[in-house]
Amino acid sequence: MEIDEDRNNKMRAIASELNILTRSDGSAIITQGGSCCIASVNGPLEVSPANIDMNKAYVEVIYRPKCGLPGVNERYKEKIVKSLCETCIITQLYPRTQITVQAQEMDDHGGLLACAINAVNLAIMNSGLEMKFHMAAIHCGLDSDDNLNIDPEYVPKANLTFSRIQRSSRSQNFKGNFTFVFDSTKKSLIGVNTDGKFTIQQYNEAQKLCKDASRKIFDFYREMVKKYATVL
Amino acid sequence: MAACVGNSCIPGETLQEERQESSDIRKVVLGDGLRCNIVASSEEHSLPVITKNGILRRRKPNIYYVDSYQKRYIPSKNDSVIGIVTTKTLDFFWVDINASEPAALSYLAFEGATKKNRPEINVGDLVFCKVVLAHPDLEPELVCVDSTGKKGNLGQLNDGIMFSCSINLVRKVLNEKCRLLHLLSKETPFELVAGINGRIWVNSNSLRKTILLRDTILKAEHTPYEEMSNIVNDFATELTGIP
Amino acid sequence: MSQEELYKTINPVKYLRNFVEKSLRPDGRDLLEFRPTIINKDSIATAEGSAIIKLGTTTVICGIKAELAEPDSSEPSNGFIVPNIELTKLCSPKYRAIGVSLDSQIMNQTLYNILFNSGCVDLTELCIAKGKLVWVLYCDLVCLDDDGSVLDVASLALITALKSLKLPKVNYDLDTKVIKVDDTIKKGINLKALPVTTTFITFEQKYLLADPTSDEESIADTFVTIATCDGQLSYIYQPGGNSLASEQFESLIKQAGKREKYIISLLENIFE
Amino acid sequence: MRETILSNNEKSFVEKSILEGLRVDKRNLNEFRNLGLFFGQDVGSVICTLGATKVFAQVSCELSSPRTSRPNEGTIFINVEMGPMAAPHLEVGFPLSDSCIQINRILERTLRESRCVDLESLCIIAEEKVWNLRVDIAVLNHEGNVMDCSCIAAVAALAHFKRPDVTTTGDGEFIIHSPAEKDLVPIVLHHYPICVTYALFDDGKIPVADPTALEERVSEASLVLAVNSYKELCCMNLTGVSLTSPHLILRCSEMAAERSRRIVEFIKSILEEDEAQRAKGNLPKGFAESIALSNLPSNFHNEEIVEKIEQPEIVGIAESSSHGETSDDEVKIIDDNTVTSGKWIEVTSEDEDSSSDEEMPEQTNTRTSQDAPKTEKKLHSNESSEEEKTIVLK
Repeated sequence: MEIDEDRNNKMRAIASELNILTRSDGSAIITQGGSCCIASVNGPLEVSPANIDMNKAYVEVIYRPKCGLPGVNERYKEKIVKSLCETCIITQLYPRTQITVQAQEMDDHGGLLACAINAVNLAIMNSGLEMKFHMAAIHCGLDSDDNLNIDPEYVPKANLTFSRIQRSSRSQNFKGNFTFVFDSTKKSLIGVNTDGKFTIQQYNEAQKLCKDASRKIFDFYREMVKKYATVL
Repeated sequence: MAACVGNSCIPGETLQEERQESSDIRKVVLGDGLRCNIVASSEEHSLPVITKNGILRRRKPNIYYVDSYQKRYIPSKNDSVIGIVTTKTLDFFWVDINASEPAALSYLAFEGATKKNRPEINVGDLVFCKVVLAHPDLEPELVCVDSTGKKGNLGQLNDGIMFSCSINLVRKVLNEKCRLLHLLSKETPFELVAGINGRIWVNSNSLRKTILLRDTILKAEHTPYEEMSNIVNDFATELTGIP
Repeated sequence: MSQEELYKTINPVKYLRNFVEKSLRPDGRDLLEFRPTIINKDSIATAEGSAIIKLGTTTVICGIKAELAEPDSSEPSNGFIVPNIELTKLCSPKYRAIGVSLDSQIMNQTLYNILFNSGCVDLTELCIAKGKLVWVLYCDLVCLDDDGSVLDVASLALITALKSLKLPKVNYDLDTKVIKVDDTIKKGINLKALPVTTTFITFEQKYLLADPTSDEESIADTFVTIATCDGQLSYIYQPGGNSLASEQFESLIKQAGKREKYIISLLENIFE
Repeated sequence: MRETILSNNEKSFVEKSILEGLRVDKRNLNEFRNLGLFFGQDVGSVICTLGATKVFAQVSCELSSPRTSRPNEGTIFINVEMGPMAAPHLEVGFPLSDSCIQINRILERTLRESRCVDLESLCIIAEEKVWNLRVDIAVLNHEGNVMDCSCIAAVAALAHFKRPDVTTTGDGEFIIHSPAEKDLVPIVLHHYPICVTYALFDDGKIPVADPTALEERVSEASLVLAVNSYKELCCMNLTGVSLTSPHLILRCSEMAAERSRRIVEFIKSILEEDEAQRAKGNLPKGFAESIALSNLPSNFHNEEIVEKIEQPEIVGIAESSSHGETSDDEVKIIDDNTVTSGKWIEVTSEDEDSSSDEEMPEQTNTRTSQDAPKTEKKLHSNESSEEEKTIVLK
């Protein structure tokens, strides 16, 4: 499944495959340009007594970097993915259970958090858990000339070191980075994370651009549903 | 956004078809993947909302459901499931049924079982049983007898092999349109039990045949209905060695 | 337990709804009003920089301990700033008692992001001899009382403590590798920007509440954290939850800008 | 979450069918599942698939001070992680699961203690700065034999990896060149050790190659042999409770040697292809490409073959005995939980019976083979060793 667009401020090509892992209840691998991420969802499973919630499912998210031990930055991303999962899965339907989500980075060529969120969404879709809506994450970079780049492709510096020094999640290539997450029903913003410094206008413009671009991802999701509904 | 019967649907879409229905049948039955009022205080709350990904289907007169892919089992009443006995306690067997928690199977829920005369089932044995209690807030409960106290075809499964598969495959195998089992039975005699919890048990008079049966059934997952005869032919060829 | 408390325990959502419907909050504030802010700098004599911030009853103390270390070979002229917040049972029963909690790890990364996104500190300023010796600033934050909006208070405590930082002069002899610390001359570091963090919650989708208390946080639909500096935005974070309309978002950004001006004026008063 | 209990039916079915020489997935007892290798865009990143088992490996490097005990050597660290993605019952974080620790330890012995990586070439300034290599292995799908799969992934990733070039300026200073300034330098590998796992059944009489997750759970013991393409044994590990005969271990090691030779060839051919593509300037699209081609096999019962490795043909052994090199280490064969620590043993066979050898793998795996092995095998090992030097199989 592929959507290809010319590079002029358009999204990178997206490709994805569902149900690639036999042991997980739901799994997906997605590539957006050069960035690649794999995600698996298991659940509802038995929950440990420490995390039991009588009213809804407990969502556990594990985010793994491609090399080195996971650090605080990964914890931070886990938190974002976790609250997004709690938003899109109807967790109230699965009380006293646990839903485990794991995302693994494979290739980093920019916008990896967005890529991971989209992978998780596809994996949830594949797992058959009931959802309120789909979510689409889009990355946008603000370069030094104040131009906004939707879903840009770049190779981050020092991506093959495993150092445990705390770094800002900010990439060196852009002075500002935005990751927006939209829902599929109202196309409204359900999550945002930014790095760097920018003006209010730049923020609003980035949000508008990403909102328009999110349609592409929702179309892609629908294509995936169509494709797999007939194949499986 | 509205979803149409027979088309793919994604969560968050609403079911609007019911409005066009003739007025004499007002009742609509919502099956798997459709819910009302999932979002509190939403203005569209009167319309059912899709919650699963797949194809929206309708069965006469007014039953709607979403045909979606799933591997993990969520217990539902009256389902026939294959379970593995994990522990024995004073009054219950605890049975793993591929759900989020083990299900309880009473010692008395067997044909002719009394306090004195307990069924001889050990940890690790397979049982084919029916779900009689399924509620998200309670542990599921199983029985190995029907409503008349008869065993029927429920009970322990001996020998053979049990394998896990997607719930869709089980549905497919059990579907009337799927002639797989029918065609297979013409080739060779065998026993098969399909648990809707994503487990299938097969047995036959030879190990090799059982292995081939398992393989053929797993292959059926990606085979359209009309091509079932092909994989059955392959099975027959492999079994007899004669093309 | 009074009738009111009982009501609040039984149905906290309805309790709060009854208030906000009348544009009021249980503690008497308006929906977008902040609790009184108290800033105290140089509270710890032994630390190189310190501050105590109170926002209502939420209290965070920050102490900065400076140490000398060798820099990382990939960034030889950069010093280190290591924020570390302690969120224990001491401040709120919602935290687990043992070990480094997940919440504090996440908050550490958030504080780090807020600090560096704004370009507040230039790490090269902490360099003494390139590739040989740099300052490491251990910023230890302790939350004494968590009654909501801890992140706002913690980031303000961190910024205030950094602003009050006084580092002794250090001479490093490249040949003999001798380190001489001159305690008589002390110098602060130059903060290029002062990011101010403001947290908002939405309640029942319609209502926007600034500076939530922990009771309000526990029944919020979603959180929005906005950091502003010099009229620009340096950090926006919403981790899921219910969506916000763009008008709502814009009004929040405006509020955050107002809050920034107020906090900056407070800081200017203290440090004049 | 606990692992789903193994049903008695599955257990007895697998045991019975193994005795008849059958396997649940229709393979022969000595047949391996299809192997696939896909390289990512970054150097040293690879996905290895063995049937439905999938593993992702990434090598990374960093500068640091060397260990005081070996001041002129770099270090290599291996980390295998199996989380809920691999199988729902697995958990991440501490304490590590036993199986995870075991795979980690065997890989460390295979890759580090066999000294296959030239660690001295990773030294920049003795006693001051060396490269530290780190191999991160994430198990994506656990359908059995994660051991072999991770080992192949690790070796392929190491062979694929390139580090930045460094120039020393003499006075203890050095410059790290960016890829733009100077080409990246590959890691020097002396040999490629490959783990080959056999699950043992029927009181240690029947070895089953490349066990699936179900077979692993039913088997009595598992025998891991790490052999390089020179037929040198780099690591041996026997876990479980089974009384295995030395004959069987020898037989297995011979089959493992053949398997290893083929895998090394396969890795090298794929590496060459990748190298050629990169030289042409076609940076591989990475995993995107493999997805676009639907190359990642999705179900193990799907017949999607990536690069098939046939089951070992024993013909190879006779000819390869000529270029097998003699090694000078000892072999220790102990029973349960045997460990040979970084010592090499050479396994060769006599030339004359190459024709009858062809029947061998099937034979060894049936019960009858115990009584009538047709071939005569010799194990050459070090003359100075106190252990038995030559074992004649009868």
